[in-house]
Amino acid sequence: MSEHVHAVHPEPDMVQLLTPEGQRVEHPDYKLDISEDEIASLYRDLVLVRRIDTEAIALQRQGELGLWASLLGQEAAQIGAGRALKKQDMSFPTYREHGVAWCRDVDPLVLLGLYRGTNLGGWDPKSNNFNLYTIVIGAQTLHATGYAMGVVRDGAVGTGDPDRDTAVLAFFGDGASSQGDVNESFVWAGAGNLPVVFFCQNNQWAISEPVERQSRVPLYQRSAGFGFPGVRVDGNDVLACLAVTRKALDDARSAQGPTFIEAYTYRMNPHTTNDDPRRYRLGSEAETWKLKDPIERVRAYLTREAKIDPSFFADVDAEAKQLAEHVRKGCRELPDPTPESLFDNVHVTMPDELRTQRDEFTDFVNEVSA
Amino acid sequence: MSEHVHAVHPEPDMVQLLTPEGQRVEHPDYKLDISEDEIASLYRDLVLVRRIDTEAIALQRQGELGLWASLLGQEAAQIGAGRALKKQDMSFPTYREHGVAWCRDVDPLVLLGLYRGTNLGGWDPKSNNFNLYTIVIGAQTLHATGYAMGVVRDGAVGTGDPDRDTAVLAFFGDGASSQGDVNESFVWAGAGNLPVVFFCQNNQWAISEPVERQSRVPLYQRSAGFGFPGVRVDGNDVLACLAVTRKALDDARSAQGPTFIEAYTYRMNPHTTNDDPRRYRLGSEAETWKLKDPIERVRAYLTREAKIDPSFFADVDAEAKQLAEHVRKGCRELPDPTPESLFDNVHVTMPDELRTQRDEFTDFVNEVSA
Amino acid sequence: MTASGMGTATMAKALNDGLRKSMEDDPKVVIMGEDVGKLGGVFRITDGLQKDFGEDRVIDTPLAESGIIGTAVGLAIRGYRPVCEIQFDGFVFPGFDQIVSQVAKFHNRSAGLVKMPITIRIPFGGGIGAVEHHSESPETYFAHTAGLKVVSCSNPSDAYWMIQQAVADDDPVIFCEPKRLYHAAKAEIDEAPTPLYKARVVRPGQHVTVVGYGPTVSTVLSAAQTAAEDGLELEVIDLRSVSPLDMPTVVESVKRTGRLIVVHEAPHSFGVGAEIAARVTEAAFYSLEAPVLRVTGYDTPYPPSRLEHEWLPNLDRVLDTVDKIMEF
Amino acid sequence: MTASGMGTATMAKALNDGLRKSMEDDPKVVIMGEDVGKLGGVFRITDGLQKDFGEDRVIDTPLAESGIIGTAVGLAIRGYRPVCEIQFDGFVFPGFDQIVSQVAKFHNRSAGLVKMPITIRIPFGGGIGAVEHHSESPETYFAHTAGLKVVSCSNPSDAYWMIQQAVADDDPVIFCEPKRLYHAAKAEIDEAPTPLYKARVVRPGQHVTVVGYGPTVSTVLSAAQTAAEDGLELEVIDLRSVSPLDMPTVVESVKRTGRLIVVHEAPHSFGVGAEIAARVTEAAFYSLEAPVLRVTGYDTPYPPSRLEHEWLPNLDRVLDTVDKIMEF
Ligand SMILES: Cc1ncc(C[n+]2csc(CCOP(=O)(O)OP(=O)(O)O)c2C)c(N)n1
Ligand SMILES: Cc1ncc(C[n+]2csc(CCOP(=O)(O)OP(=O)(O)O)c2C)c(N)n1
Ligand SMILES: [Mg+2]
Ligand SMILES: [Mg+2]
Repeated sequence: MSEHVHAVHPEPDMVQLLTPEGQRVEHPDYKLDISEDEIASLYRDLVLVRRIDTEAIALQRQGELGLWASLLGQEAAQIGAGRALKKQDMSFPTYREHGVAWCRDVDPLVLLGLYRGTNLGGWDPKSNNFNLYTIVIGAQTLHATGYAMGVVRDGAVGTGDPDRDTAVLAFFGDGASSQGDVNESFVWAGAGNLPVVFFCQNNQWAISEPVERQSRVPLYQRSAGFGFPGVRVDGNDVLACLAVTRKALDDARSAQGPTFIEAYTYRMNPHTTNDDPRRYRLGSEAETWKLKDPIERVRAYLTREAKIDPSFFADVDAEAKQLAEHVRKGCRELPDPTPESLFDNVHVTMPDELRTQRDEFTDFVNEVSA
Repeated sequence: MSEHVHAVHPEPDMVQLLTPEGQRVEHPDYKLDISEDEIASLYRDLVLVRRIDTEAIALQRQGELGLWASLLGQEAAQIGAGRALKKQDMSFPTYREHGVAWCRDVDPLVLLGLYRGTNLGGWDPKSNNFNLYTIVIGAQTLHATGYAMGVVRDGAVGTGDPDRDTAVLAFFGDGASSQGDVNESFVWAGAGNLPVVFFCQNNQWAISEPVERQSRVPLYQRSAGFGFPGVRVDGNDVLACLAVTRKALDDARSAQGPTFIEAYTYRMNPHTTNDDPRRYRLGSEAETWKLKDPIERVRAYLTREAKIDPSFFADVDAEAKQLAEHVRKGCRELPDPTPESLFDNVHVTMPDELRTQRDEFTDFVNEVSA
Repeated sequence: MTASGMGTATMAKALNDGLRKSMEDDPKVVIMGEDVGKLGGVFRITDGLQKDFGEDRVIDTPLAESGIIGTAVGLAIRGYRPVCEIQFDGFVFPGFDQIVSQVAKFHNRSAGLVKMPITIRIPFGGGIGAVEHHSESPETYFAHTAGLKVVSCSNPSDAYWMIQQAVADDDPVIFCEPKRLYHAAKAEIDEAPTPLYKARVVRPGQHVTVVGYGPTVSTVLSAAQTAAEDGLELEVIDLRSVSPLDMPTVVESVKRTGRLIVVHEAPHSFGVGAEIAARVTEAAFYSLEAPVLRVTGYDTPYPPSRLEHEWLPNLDRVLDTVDKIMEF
Repeated sequence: MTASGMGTATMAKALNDGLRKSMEDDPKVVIMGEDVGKLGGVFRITDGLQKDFGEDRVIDTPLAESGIIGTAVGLAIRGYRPVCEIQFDGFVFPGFDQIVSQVAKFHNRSAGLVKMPITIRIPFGGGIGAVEHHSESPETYFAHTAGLKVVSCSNPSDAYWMIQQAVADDDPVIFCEPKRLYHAAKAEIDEAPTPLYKARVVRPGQHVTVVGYGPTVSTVLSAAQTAAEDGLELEVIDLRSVSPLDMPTVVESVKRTGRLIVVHEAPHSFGVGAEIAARVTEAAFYSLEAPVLRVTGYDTPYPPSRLEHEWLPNLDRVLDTVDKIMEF
């Protein structure tokens, strides 16, 4: 039936370069030439971002944060994708990409304001080419696509200059794949052959809804009908995520157009610290995914295959401790916003009527506190 | 590259059962067993709806209509799809499906109110299972999908009862394929395996924008990534449109899920009577499409192959004349709405504050006219 | 065992019981939204309903608000009575087009031949220490949209009855639920409902009329208590319905007190307070001793939670405005 | 040869010239929307701009409004200054979420580190005999949204200057264009602009202040002419900016006349008139001889075109309201 595109494809293998047991395996399309030091450095990233996450959860329990969205289980997807970025590339996270922030050299403390309630993000997307966290599901995929339109207009794709050619990396989740905005971003990216890579972390759940509520076919298949390739990668395999994202970003920079990447992974923790997964999923599910832990397999590889000096792991753990201390201490010291700041930055130039509101507010506050 | 779904497919043939020259051809997947009388009856439909369209355009020129969206060139797509519907099936048109309305036994005069400005549609979608025209691009595809959810909940699919099993047919255009709503309706339909068929008339243009602005790959490929099949049909071939839509609706009724149909056709007239296509497309384009005229090929078949009695064509033309007269006369006689009716049907139960507005308005109107 | 049966309930439980009652009363009622099934919604308002009424009537939808509202329109055309849950106020906007151009207009466009008995539940308002987009007050957008009715409950008993009345209404209703009161103190459930679109005088007084709805009613009531200690009697009106507005109740009160303050969380400008001020001034021009004053959110985005209590109308701000209005 | 150069122009030509000027002045200005390229937009406002500035700066987008606004946000983050055309007022709603949750808030969320110099052009209002969704007046939704500025031009000269000022503004501006005046009579283009957010007294008078903006200004002016024949001098104010509101200009006038009427096409309730009424009553309470009255669209969906002239604020309705307000 030549004119039929069949919906039900045989489930293909995911791209995998490191097995859960820590064996390196080859993949015809994704050669990754990487040194053992580099792998060790990825291990360090994975451990440190998990530690940041652990501390943030603890801080939420202690009331220092109002909320936290844990990345537990998704470290490899985020570090693999994040480490594939070049300095000039731009990234658009959701609210969960703490690992990508780490790869962009964003101090973890910068991420805490939003969750502590001291600001609404408040960092400069340009300073580390890492956009503000976006909570409205899917909205950022259009921002990434528009940014990519700007990149093209700046002549920053396909020049062959490795420091000039620029790609954009947009993050979103399996649930987000149902939003109109996300699909519209596919329309724009496909029709415009834009230098944007869509990185979907399919962590199997959108709060309480399993991915089957969103689609009966694998998500990576979504993009073909919009005119660009889709690939599924083992989201718990940092090497595969690095290799696949690197290739997609290279394609984007060299004007080959967009790629859709589905990182197949699992949300090991509740959706956020507010959530109670016992209402909708079995603990046994997490147990089976534990066997695919993104960190264990790298550690196993480094120990067994690379025969790395055990002191390395001790050093990383020590560094993690310091980082944890930095997060704990820094969080408590985050400055509270002043009441007057309520009226700052609503506009670039404040209208008189808002200035009046602010002045009345300030008088009132002083009055009350007086 | 097993895990890649390739974006660029070789352009497949469209399903075609009647060539532009009027030759019937076979297709492995779409057998159409149809009598010559039935084909003659389709010819009649095609001629009559084209005549309705011609009259409406004339009425707009004469100022009797404020606007008209012509179906010229798309008759076969609409009649083929419309005649595939069973009485119990529901249909959701855009603003251009006058041919489908005809198949649903909707008096053409009913369609004119919206374009004359005497009402906002104002017909009962249930009386002919033909929804109100929808002008907001794509919105109706979600309505169709929700209606299909209702059909499932009513147990009206997959029972095997030919008079009970119900399908839903949603119409939209090539431009509409970019709207979030349309893609969200694909998400719902795919994830829910709903009894809805998406019939996209790709008439090559969204006002001044060629379909390439919306997608670099054929539109029928869009649905596979949402979990259901897509098929491209010769939209100027009424037999093919009938066969393909019939199969898709059968699948829907028998709980086989949704189908996406791309009817490949051409908008021969301006977008609406307000439009000036000379600004954005060459007349020669329409000339080449003229050779694929949906009516000519059927007439050629009936004359050459079916050796139908010439008097048949004369009768159809006579009927067309009568219909034209009915439209001309009926249009001028459409009742103007009364000022008081401004406040009718805003709510099922009118709030007091609106009643007050209406009463003040009525007093004022009487005052002024007094 | 429903709330009315059990005497007292929290607002969350009252809403849950009310929805259960609506589903029992009318088999065409379906609940749809994100996480409304097994989870029972992030606020547990639909807790247990999917278990008892099945997945066909309590539907976990894909993650897309336009899809939720748009498919609800189709279900309504088919003869269903959908109750859509929007997870948080800030996420109603992707569904805004379907609400204002389809839900609000369909009955009118069909010359009254199609009804849109859709209820859109929105947990709204602030004060829960949430991140951005989780504390918005979008009611004014809907109140300004012809064809929609907009109501808000301020206590468990109204929650129990109003949700049932909204679902039973053949017109589309935007049902705004003050999320920070969901799990506040239990309260008695009245034996019988008040008409849905009627305001209620919740505390009589002769000096100043103060109007609130949803989350601000409790704030206004405590202000009234404090003011009373200084011998100022505030007449507190719970609007209950934002659109239509029960002006007779408000105007009657203002004609006695001569002074009116409107309190809401939505931004000040072009808000509900403005409409009430304009109408009252027109209807009671010669009775007003002072202009209508408003205590509202400021004309800024909802602030980070550490500042929300300064931003929100609070006891001090209401009392301060009472002083102001008495100076006229 | 731009409008200011040629002395007089229609509003359509003035907007076209203004946009051309903006694109010449700033290479970061890009125009995006449906059919804005070869067609020049359905109203020809961008006529010839793609030919002269290329497809990279005048972009025919896919057919999706959320996509248009959302990609504009991304372009702004990259340092561009997008001008988005919404084809008709009724079609801004699919883009509503990106406008209120992203465009309006981004500068604030980034603590002032990112600017959103986006102009969203909306041909708005009725009176052109169009089908449904083509005659809406959505300005109030945006005026109620903190972070947005909302302006409307009523004549070619303002159109020419205001569009340039809006595009040059580093804040997002919703630019409402009274479509039925696009091709009305040519008018002189002033040599210099008025500040964008200032109202203008377009006709002095001492008896009643009448405020309009966009399409209603001309209606109000002809009412003033008629009223003058009966010896009633209306002071007519063209608001120009709906948000922020230039209250000093309005209040100063009302303090002299003691009477105010606000005229707009948007539905009556929770509209712009309500906010102006509330503010003026607060600022000029003791000067008011009568309550602020409103002449507006009714609280119904926009009607079929055969009834639009009854529905819209027209000469008779304004004069009738002038009589009413004089009776106080
Ligand atoms: C437009 C919108 N609707 C609803 C929500 C509430 N919400 C927050 S996260 C979430 C689930 C997202 O799931 P997914 O996209 O898979 O990302 P994940 O949280 O699993 O990383 C929902 C429904 C939201 N933030 N935005
Ligand atoms: C949401 C929305 N945006 C814009 C428009 C204006 N508009 C009317 S028809 C049209 C083009 C539609 O093209 P297509 O979907 O291909 O249908 P066709 O008119 O070609 O049949 C546009 C942009 C609209 N009606 N609705
Ligand atoms: Mg997920
Ligand atoms: Mg088309």
